Amino acid sequence: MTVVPTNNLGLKRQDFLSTIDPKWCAGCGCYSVLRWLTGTFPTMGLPREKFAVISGIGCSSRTPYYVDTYGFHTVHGRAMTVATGLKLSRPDLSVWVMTGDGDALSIGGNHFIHMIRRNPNIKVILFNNQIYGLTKGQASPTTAKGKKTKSTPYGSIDPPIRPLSMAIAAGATFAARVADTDGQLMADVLQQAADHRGAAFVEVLLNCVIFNDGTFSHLTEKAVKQDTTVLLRDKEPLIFGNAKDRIVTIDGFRPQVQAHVPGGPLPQNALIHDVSVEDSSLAFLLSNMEHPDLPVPVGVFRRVEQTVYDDHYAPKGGDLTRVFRGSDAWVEDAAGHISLLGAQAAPASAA
Amino acid sequence: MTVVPTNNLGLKRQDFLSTIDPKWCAGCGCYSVLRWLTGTFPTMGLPREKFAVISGIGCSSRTPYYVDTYGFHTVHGRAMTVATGLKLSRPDLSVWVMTGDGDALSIGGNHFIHMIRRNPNIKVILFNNQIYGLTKGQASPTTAKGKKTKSTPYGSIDPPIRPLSMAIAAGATFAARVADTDGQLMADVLQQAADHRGAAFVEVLLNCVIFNDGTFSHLTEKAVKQDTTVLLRDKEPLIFGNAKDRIVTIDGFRPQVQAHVPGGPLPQNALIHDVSVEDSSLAFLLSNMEHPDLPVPVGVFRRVEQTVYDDHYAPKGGDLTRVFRGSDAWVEDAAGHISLLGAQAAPASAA
Amino acid sequence: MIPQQFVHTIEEVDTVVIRFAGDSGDGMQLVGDQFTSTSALMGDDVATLPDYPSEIRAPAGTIGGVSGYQVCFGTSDVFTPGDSLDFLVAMNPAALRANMPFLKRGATIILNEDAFIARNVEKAGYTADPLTTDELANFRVLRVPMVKATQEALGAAGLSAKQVDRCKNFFALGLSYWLFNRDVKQTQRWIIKKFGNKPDVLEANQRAFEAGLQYGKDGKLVERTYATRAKVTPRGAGVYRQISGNTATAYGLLAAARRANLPLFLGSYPITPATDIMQVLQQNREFCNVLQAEDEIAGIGSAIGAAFGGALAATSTSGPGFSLKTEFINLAVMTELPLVIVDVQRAGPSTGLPTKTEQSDLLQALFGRHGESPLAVVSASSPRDCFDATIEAARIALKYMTPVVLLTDGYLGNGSEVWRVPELDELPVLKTHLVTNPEGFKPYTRDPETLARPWAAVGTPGLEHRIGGLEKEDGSGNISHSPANHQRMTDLRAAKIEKITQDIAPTEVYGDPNAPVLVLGWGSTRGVIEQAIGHLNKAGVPVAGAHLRHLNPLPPDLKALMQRYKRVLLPEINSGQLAYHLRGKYLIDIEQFNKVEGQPFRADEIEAKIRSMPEIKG
Amino acid sequence: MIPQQFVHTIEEVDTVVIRFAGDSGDGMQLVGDQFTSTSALMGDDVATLPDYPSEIRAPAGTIGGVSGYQVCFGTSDVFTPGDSLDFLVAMNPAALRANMPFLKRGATIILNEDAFIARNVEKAGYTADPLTTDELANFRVLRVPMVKATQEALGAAGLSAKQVDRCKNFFALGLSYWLFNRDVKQTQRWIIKKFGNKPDVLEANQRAFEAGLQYGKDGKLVERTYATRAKVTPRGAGVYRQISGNTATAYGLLAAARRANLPLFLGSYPITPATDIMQVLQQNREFCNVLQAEDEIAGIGSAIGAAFGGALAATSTSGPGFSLKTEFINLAVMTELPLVIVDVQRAGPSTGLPTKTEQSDLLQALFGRHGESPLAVVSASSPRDCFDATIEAARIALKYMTPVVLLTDGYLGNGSEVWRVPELDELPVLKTHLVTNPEGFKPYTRDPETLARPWAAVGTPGLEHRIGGLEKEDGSGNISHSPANHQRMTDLRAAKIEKITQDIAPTEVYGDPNAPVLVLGWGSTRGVIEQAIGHLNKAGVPVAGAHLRHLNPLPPDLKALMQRYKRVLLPEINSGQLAYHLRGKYLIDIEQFNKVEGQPFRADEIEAKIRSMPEIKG
Ligand SMILES: Cc1ncc(C[n+]2csc(CCOP(=O)(O)OP(=O)(O)O)c2C)c(N)n1
Ligand SMILES: Cc1ncc(C[n+]2csc(CCOP(=O)(O)OP(=O)(O)O)c2C)c(N)n1
Ligand code: SF4
Ligand code: SF4
Ligand SMILES: [Mg+2]
Ligand SMILES: [Mg+2]
Repeated sequence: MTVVPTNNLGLKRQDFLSTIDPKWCAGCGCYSVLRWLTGTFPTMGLPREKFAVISGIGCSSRTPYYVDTYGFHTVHGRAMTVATGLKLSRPDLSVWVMTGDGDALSIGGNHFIHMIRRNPNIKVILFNNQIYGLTKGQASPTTAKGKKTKSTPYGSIDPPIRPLSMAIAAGATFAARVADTDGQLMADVLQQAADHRGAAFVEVLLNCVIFNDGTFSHLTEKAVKQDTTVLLRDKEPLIFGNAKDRIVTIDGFRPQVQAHVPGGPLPQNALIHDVSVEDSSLAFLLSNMEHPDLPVPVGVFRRVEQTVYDDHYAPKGGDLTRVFRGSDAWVEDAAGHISLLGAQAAPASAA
Repeated sequence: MTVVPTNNLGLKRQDFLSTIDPKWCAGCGCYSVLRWLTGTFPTMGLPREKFAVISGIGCSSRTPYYVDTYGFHTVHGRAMTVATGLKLSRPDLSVWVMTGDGDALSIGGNHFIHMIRRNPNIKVILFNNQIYGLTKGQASPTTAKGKKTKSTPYGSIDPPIRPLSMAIAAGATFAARVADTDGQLMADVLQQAADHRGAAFVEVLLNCVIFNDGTFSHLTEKAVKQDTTVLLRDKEPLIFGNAKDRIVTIDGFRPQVQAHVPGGPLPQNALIHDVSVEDSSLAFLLSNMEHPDLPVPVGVFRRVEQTVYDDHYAPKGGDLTRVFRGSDAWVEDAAGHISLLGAQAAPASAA
Repeated sequence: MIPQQFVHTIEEVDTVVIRFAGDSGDGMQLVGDQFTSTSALMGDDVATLPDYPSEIRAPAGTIGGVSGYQVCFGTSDVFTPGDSLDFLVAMNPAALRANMPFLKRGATIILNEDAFIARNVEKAGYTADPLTTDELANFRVLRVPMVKATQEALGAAGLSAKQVDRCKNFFALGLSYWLFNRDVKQTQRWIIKKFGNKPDVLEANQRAFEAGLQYGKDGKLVERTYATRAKVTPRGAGVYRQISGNTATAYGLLAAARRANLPLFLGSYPITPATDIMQVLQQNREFCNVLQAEDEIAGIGSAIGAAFGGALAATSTSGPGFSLKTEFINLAVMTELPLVIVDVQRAGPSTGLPTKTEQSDLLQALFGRHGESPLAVVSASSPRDCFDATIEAARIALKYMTPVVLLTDGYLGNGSEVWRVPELDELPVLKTHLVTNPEGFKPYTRDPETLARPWAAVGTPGLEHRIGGLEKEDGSGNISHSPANHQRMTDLRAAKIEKITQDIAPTEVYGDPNAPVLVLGWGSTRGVIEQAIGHLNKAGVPVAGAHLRHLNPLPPDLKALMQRYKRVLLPEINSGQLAYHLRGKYLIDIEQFNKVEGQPFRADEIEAKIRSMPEIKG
Repeated sequence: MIPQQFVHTIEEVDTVVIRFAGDSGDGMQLVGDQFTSTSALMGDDVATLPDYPSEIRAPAGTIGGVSGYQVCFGTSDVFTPGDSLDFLVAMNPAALRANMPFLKRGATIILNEDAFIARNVEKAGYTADPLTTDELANFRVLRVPMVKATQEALGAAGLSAKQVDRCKNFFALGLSYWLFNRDVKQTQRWIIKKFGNKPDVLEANQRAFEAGLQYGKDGKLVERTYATRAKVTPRGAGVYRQISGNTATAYGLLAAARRANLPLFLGSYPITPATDIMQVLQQNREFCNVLQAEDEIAGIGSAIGAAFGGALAATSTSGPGFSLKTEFINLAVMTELPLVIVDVQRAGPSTGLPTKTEQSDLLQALFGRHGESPLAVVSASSPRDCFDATIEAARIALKYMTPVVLLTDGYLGNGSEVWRVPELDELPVLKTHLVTNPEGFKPYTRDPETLARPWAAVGTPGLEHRIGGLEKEDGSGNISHSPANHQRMTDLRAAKIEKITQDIAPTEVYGDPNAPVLVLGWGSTRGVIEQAIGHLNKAGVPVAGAHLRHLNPLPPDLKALMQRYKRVLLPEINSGQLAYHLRGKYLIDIEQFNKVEGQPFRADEIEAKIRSMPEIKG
């Protein structure tokens, strides 16, 4: 049993907003996720009660309060475990995890990997603001090297984790990236995540206006974003630039940028995206692409079909007494006379 | 300050064996690791007291007791954290972590990732027997799908984790694989790990004779291992087979096996190994290669130089009183007269 | 009841304590198991104590590698696997040496004399062969060339020497069956079932077993055999089986879910000695969802998720894993979700002695969480009682919407005894607070009787709501930072747990109710305490006993009950944790009797302690 | 001490309690901080209580978004930030409304009247503008058009309206300086230092500050200003500063390491309200190694590793993080490594009220581990005492080779007071059990005085050895499964902790030693209890006080001390955890006084409670 869209219930985005006013700072990227998330839910053909939004602790993890579905604001780093238990026990639900870069990748890194690898039909949105927002500005596992934060007064020394690389290495069957500012892409990606059968992982590049303002502006500002990011399209080459005049090629395993005549022939070694290739190496290579050497890919990195974990979970029930009796039970009558139970009483002969 | 080999101290393998008899089952692959580990230590030019062998819990994690150095048998899954603290506090030591597939990848997965990404000069040997040995035979995160174990009476349903993929995604600067039965390669790989500056990760394919006997025999038995594995050599193609008559080629991102005339010309699309390419995608692709479609690579997947984490840790000490006073302290005399301290007393003028 | 084929003198006995001991690889657990189920099937009461070596295989032949299986069987008063051994079957010198301290004076030792060669004697740590010294002077020693006899019996079977050697446990088993006049049919059948698909091994084991029997019949061992007396009072009509504590716990969960009409979810992670609970449920996946999680934190986290979704949710573990669950248990307290947390206690602290038993997680269960975090704690008192205790834990969890810690221990979990298999409809129906009516629904209103909040499982139309670890407003469940509300909620959480006292039956006192001394117990000490008190009462020593299932809240009548006695004695396999708790609660002094050796109490230790008390000595 | 420029009537006062309150974005913490350090620098004693809103930014103008900073300053007896407010500076209606409960009758409220517009009034949850109702009838209300006045002052500066608005806190600060005759130099200097690199902001803030001062001088507020009386007994010669509890804890670690001649290692993970300890040490990386670990488990794990390597190792956290460390603390107990575990308690259970204070982790610190797992617990009693308490924790850890839990709380951690900065050589030298001599070395032999085992740091030639979480053989430290050894080691671990009593000075009693009632306290309640007792004694009410630093082991004289009084009163910001512990230990009944509101006690609450006791009322 899995999530079966019932019918269009006529629910609108507004129907998925709770009465609690979001308590994020004005301008926080979290608003954008909330907007597109509640925009996606109505498309799924499920009534509100079938949704569960589960989070850990962090600014991002406040999301459940603002969504008018079932919600669980659990403990720091552990949302995936709660979501997994809920989903295995109730495959009929649509379970969404809202998490932060600290929540999912620092304290929660292990649950993240294990949820992804099991591939339950759970959707995970990671609000990556490269900072600990809620605790007021410490470095997170995605904070850039050299960055000064409250906990790295001399600049961060930890090489950052790439969330998508981790997800892909863990076997993600759906992995995508989108910036908080790109509503259209967010809508598209969330829709694909919702439609995917299996675990879907979406990294949102998200601006924390208070503690890490502008950390992604080189990827999100109108003036530059065409030059610094590339939108992944299935089976298509990675052409980007304001004038669509650059292309990503591959030399051995080294992606490179080359000039490209818009509409002109593709170089032989053009990197062609393929979301559904089984081997995850291409997706991994894409997840390694970083500014400024290369454009940062956004969109869907990987989308493959694999056994959905919750499909294994389907107890049917049955005769418990049989279980309790096991294979070695016996019957005693009131007088203490003993006889074996059923099949076991077969005669002892083989020799 | 880091590990500086002092000189050859004339220590032999035997000098690194403690007086405690190993309590592993006869035939267990752990003996092999112990043997080559204690064979590597004397080559490092460090006295015994400079070594610390740290482990979690599991059969593999008993190793510290059998090595005559400092040793710490910590708690399940957490050896990496203890090793990290020790190493950061004492960069002069050679710190080795002994861990199991359950220890490092199930309960300890998060510490594993974070240790690897920070890149301290710590060596990690993962005894991968694809089973929980010590607790008598439950499935581990590397147990093959479908495998019946004590905890998966109907066959395991979890897609297994690939330890090397995880390590590479986390940014491993050194990553290698070797089978317990291949002494020569083990000696070579451990030597390279020892010589590497930074975190070195070695996966040992290890036979648990009691609970998972023969799980790797298709990769280790004399008769087949040439056909099922390929030894990685830097800058060389992946030629394998008993008669060296097969080669791995690459089509897009799909590795394939082709016939090869020993000594003959290489196909144009032959996959050429490169341990030191900065982008980790090649190493990742290799880590994805699995039997029976492809030969399983053994040897060194990746070896690159990056900042060593412990290099950041070098407190020099200094005037603590200055710290305590901070920038806002003042002096009071016995009569209660107050004056500012030092620099702060500068006149208040800027306007 | 005594099979016809035996014609030696037969001595009738009440109870016998025997231990089968050998190397880890010698198959002693199998032998013990067969011996026990046969005895149970013959109408005897049984209680067993498997005693594994430390977690990892020690080199063959050493003390560290000895594996033992003790069983007490008989027709009366089998409360425990026995204090000390009447019989020891020792397969090698190490097995002998390791078990010397447990032998009764005059006990019978059946030795595999073939194993007493110089190398083994030395490996066992003997300086001289104990068969050549007076070391065994106080015992009846029966030497049997088990290896040679097995070899002889298997002569033609064409097995390797190693394979032949592996059969010697069946020889020992056969011999023991003869000695104690056990019924052979069940075991014969079992051998066929077990080895049916390996015909050569099957035949070898069958032959070895028969050879053991024959060795006895031929009069090569002794003249006299033993048989348990016919039962005076039968167990009562019903279906019976032998059951271990861990299996009983797993079945308790299955039963509770069925009787609550809920799906069962277990999130767990392997750890000695609790793993079996998970494994038993995994074998029964048609009846439940089991997740072997990545660690203990994920184990309980997933269970909490399942509880949110309306399942009867549980997590099972032992000490170190229990410690890891600390933070999440607090979330269950705050969100007031029903959850059963099984802690199969083992000797601590830290990794401690993983295969040894202890009762030392009680205070942690009571207080081991940050903040004011009350929850219910119940305990099981015998292997089969694990079934009932588990149902009780689930009942409380569901009725009071609270996490409940169920304390068992390694001794209970691995030990086994005869259990009357209940019919499902004999078991209590468990009520839940599941709600479906949106009218006036708020997630933190309270049922007046239990103070439980309503359980609005995910998926229920119209009851969409949000919960979490932040303090909640009374009633609405919204986040609240109000000081007064925090006080109110703190008090409510405590009051709810206190409410459970209304369900606790009056504490049952056994033994001599007018005695000066009450022996109080909890958990796995029940058998030994009951046995000690029974003995003493028979000997005219006035002493009473009471045993606690509920540790939080405590029975409401406990204080008054304790005050009725001059002195309360409290044996615990810890340094006095319940004693401390009772003192803190009731300001009543308590005579502690503690043992922290990783071993259960023996009844004779308790007896001696009671006898030594001034209130008893007079 | 009163700057010349002010010429209004000046009233001399002993102590004043003032709170600056506004929106989270209004810069109230900055204002409070400046006001406090200036006061301290003028010779006043100070004690502060910053009061942040819940963890996340609430919409501007709402009650949830109010941020406050309370300071008590004066020349005598400043033990606490004050029970209730003499003055409130309220930047908007929400700040007013949120603080109404804390106002003394007749208190002065200085309002930013520009903020009292309909929208804000409504956002604050008022149904009518409180300036138009009789809501404020019992107070002296001073209305100041702070926004307009700031705008006027900044007219020419060319800043945006938003930027101008941001300066109004400096206007409020200037006005307060005038009102309380504070010395302006320090703050003028600070503004230059802070904003020197943004000349326009610098000038704006300077102008706003001056405008506030001028507003007062121009007589637009009131006629009368206030000044604190000159100190009767000076603080004594020395260097002073203002310090928060968390900073003091961090400095205590630095000092302890220096005085033990050890490197310092901190493994930590951010969590409110403990994060600052880590951050302060991170700012001082020349003096220590700090790892911001991936979680709290890794935080303590890395510290244990560093301890194995011979460092003074510590980990800092709060409730939820403390819970996560449970398993690893047990490893430190078993391996007997020195370790300081700082728990800055906050309101629980679970996520609870993260920014609110509580004393509810005591029983967890004492008992929250599986197995018999004793360790030392000490507590700090005031922000500056965190320094000494930390050194004491480190001293015990090193002298007894044990983990030590140091309990502070959010109130202590964030609060601040004046601290005499010690010279390093005034501080105790901390001895260690570091060994270097291989002669006869065994890792688990014991120092007879302390029962500590030797500390053979990794790297020491000839002392190579293995430790771990399995039970150890007494002396050799080898793994041992011996029952008797387990008992011996369990007893030894307990005895070692008990040994610490030998270092505990006799418990100091203050107040009236012949009183019928002893008020016992621990942790952050010291200030309020001392103040209450001081008051009562002055009023002729006989009551004594004693405050505990050591919670495990307890002071050896405590039982006798308690028995000297008719009744012992124990105020705790929990449901009675120490009371329970003392009852369990000493079987002495205790009068509990508990408050679980996420708020510290007020001295008047304690005073009233004492007065209400029958032993006092007579
Ligand atoms: C066990 C535990 N440790 C630490 C914390 C404190 N804490 C709360 S949120 C958080 C990190 C938030 O960062 P992130 O996950 O990136 O979320 P964001 O606020 O940036 O959205 C931390 C450390 C906690 N609540 N619980
Ligand atoms: C916190 C905790 N959980 C569980 C255990 C039980 N346990 C001990 S070792 C182990 C797994 C061992 O597997 P692996 O790491 O693969 O090591 P192996 O024995 O196979 O070498 C488990 C689950 C434990 N000791 N501590
Ligand atoms: S602190 Fe940052 S992440 Fe948090 S709500 Fe504000 S802007 Fe958003
Ligand atoms: S159980 Fe397996 S892994 Fe453990 S010692 Fe035996 S063979 Fe080795
Ligand atoms: Mg973040
Ligand atoms: Mg393993």
